[in-house]
Amino acid sequence: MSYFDRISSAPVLPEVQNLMNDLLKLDGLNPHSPSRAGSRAKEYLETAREQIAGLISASPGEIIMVSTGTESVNLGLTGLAKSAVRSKPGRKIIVSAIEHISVIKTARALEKDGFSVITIPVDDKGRCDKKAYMEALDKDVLLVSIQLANPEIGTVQDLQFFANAAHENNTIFHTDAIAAAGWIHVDVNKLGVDALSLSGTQFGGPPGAAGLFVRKGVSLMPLFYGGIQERHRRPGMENIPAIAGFGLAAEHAAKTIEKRSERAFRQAEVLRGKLSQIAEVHFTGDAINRIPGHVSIIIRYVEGEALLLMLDMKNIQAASGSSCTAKDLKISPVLTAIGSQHADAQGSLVFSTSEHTNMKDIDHIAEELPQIVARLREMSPLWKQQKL
Amino acid sequence: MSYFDRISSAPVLPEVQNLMNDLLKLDGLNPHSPSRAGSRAKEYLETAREQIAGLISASPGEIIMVSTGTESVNLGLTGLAKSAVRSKPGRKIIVSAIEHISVIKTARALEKDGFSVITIPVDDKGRCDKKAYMEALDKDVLLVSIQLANPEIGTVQDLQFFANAAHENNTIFHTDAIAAAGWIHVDVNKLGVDALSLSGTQFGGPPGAAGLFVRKGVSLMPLFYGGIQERHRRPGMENIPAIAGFGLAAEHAAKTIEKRSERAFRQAEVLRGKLSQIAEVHFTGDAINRIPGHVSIIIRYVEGEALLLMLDMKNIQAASGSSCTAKDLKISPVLTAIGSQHADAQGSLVFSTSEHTNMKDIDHIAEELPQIVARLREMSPLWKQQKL
Amino acid sequence: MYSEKVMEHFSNPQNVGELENPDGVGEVGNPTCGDMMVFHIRVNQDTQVIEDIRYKTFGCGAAIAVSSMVSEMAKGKTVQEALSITNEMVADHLDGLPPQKMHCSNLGADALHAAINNYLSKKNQK
Amino acid sequence: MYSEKVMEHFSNPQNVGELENPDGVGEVGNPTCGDMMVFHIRVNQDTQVIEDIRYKTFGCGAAIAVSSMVSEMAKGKTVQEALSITNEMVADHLDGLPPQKMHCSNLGADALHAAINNYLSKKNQK
Ligand SMILES: Cc1ncc(COP(=O)(O)O)c(C=O)c1O
Ligand SMILES: Cc1ncc(COP(=O)(O)O)c(C=O)c1O
Repeated sequence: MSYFDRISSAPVLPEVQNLMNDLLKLDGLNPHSPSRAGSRAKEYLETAREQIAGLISASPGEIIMVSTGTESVNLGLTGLAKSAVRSKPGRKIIVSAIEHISVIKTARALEKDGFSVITIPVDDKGRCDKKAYMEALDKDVLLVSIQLANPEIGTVQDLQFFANAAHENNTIFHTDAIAAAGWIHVDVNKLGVDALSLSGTQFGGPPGAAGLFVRKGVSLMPLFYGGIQERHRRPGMENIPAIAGFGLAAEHAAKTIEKRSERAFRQAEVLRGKLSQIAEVHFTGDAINRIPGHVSIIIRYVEGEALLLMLDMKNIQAASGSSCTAKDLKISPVLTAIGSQHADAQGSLVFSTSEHTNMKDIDHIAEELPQIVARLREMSPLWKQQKL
Repeated sequence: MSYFDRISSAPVLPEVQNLMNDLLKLDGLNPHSPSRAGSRAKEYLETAREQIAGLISASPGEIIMVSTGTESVNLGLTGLAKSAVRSKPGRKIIVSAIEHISVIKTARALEKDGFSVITIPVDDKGRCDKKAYMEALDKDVLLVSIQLANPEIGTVQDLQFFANAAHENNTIFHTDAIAAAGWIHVDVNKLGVDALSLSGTQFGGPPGAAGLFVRKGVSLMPLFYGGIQERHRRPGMENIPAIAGFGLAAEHAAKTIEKRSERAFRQAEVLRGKLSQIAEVHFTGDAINRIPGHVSIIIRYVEGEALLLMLDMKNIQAASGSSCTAKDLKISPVLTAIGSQHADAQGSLVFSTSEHTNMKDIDHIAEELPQIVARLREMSPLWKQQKL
Repeated sequence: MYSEKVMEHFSNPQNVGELENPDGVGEVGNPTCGDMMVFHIRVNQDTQVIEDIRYKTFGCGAAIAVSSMVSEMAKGKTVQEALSITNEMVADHLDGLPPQKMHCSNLGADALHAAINNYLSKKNQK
Repeated sequence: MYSEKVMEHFSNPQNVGELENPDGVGEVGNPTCGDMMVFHIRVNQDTQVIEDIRYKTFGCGAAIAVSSMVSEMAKGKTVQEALSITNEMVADHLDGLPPQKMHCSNLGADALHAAINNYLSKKNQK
């Protein structure tokens, strides 16, 4: 299987599998028990916190463990907004037009709670409009959430600019770094963000563990209530095996980031070169500032799901649009935001390489995809109209 | 190790470990991908849903997958209350005085959102006061949440009574069955509940997966927002290995419930007999209507954590009070609610047997605990005062 | 997510193509919605039997499988018989479709009916 | 959750007990809060050195370890020297205590001081 969908679920690293397998065998992994097993559980938890903090240059105490990227984003946005509103005037929240559905929908829910949401447009490469941002950023803006990188089109934002401006305005800044963390250097201090969402599933961690960085001193309401876990900010039994796996994957990611991203960058270059030979293929996103190993295209006159199914028959796993939204919305709002025509946006494909991708996998796509496209276009009433 | 703390984390069943280990090796387990790997993921997800529904006689479509018991309880209470208030007058919520901290704190948070919470007292055995309940249950009560069984004192409530009365009053009924499901027969139709929380960690499932039953037709607001997972009611990437493990554990629990609970019942009887030989030991909870394999005691003049540490040195793992609250509150609100004196409540111990407990483990406690108690009492200034 | 039947028709769609001078043409959907089908039929003027049927489809796996299944179901039937084919029948013949595909991609019978109606209206005009 | 030092003192607490006719008695905490300690000291009237020290403690692992550590630290010191022992010093000697235990269970120095003050006030009354 040639696996090109790390964004929706990268293979779990073998060493992470082994660690989790060992931990699932242990009894009594409750970090709040005074027993020796409890101490061990606490050690796994705190080691993971250090490893995750290490990946983004944060302190361990600034990392909150949650279950998914979506939960991290929700806790970040809702937790920060509902907390900030208690001590500051203003109820505006700024997000970009190409945020992940979890950000978009959380912002929409906050509107029902009395916040007002301003959406900053992006250009045809998916770059957030700086002028519109500066105009929107007034004293009533409590919170900004702009993603670090987009999982559908790969564009990486100039986050330092947006975060600095927010700080000069005394506004809290959250970023969804889920598609980027582990693949591009993330330093919360250099970026200047107050909160950041990341997920281990993007770099070989297991499902069931993700994280939210919240800078020391920034207050946060929880999403839900219960025991003392995560210092009341995320109550509920800790998933120690998954958290430990997340930590190990973060450590591995930090150690190998140069090598992996360089390799991924080159693989993507080669793949892009080969795909550009298919007629009427359009590359989406920013050509330069993008996630390593991320290739996103629109293939006109064919539809994405049909492409995925045919690729799957050839043992190639890719994605079309954001995997979570695929069945929700016929058209990706991200592609709409960068100005794609609706009909074209149907034919979107996203290839994201993982650490296990090799050149054979790239060749495999380069060989199969043109035939698949030809076959589907042969069937497509639009292709014929086009040729006329 | 003699393991007597299934309530805070029972050993994961070997077959569940194996299944999870296999699934962690698979790539592309995204149930929303049209690929074959995606179909397989969807199959694991839906099989688990059937298995979990099977354990509580629900339909698969009525089960929502969440990450922890705490999340299930929060989604149940907040989701039902915030949804019901949109179509019904009244803003009262009834809970019992001995609910788990996750119920108590969620109810407290709902008070900040304009709901008012009525707490029903319990008697010295932890039985909810029926008269007080019937008096409180007026037309303004939107939602009731009364637990099926208490993890600290083992008492099982007469839930049918409470649920029926709620229904006659046109009030939605949620129950926290986390300490009971898998060990006593739970049939959502016989109980007559609209929503029920359960967690696989109590019967050999892995951490990272729990469930909320919500009866078909009962509407529920989500706790957070994002993709289409769990039909929008619990968005975020599904933890397929943990969910599949939860499902398998539920199936195992359903198949073996008679045998296991009978055995646990007998073991608890024997343990109780042995512990009753220690001076000034008080058994808490209802002697008859209780969770199989659950023994809860108060040992006067000594403190619970010290007991746990000494037991741990003898390779016995037990619990004192609710594990999640242990460090939060010096005194368990449950013990306060049943009328224990504060000083006495310090010396609480909970033993809960799992499927792997055998008579040797029971003998082991019966041998070690009296010596430990003697040692700590010898050190205790209270014990001496008592003897004078 | 799809039945084996759907995957069979998707990977090996029957009767793809166009007819020269078709007796009826039907088009439903549009690319903006994600699915579009154009059906061509050739009808025996004496027997009113659909002797040949071809289509081109832009769309997801379900849309392609549905097109193929409808073409098979209609071929050899009279136009009156073919008019009684419904989208639900097509889904049944495919051993079901995922719920979210039932309404948006299951347009095959509509496209067929459009082609038949086109044929019938041309015939009436003569 | 506890350091090795804490566990050492908890599993092998030194100087547990009472003295007959102690020169000073100090009691702090109460069982309702979860921790209670009663210290007895015997003081050499000439040198003012604490020659013997005993305690009884009701409480968690930290409370027991703290009692044991304080008794070791105070033994052989003059009462004046012993008065300068603080709860923080005790925690340091135990290689630290979990944060939530710092305030509620770390009462050993207070109990020792109470015993010394009891001794001093009795002495002054003579
Ligand atoms: C009755 C009850 N409710 C809720 C919970 C919370 O579940 P979790 O620890 O999985 O978050 C527990 C945990 O022990 C419990 O016993
Ligand atoms: C940028 C971004 N944000 C948020 C999410 C949601 O994370 P999860 O799927 O872990 O809930 C994703 C998932 O792919 C993502 O790519």
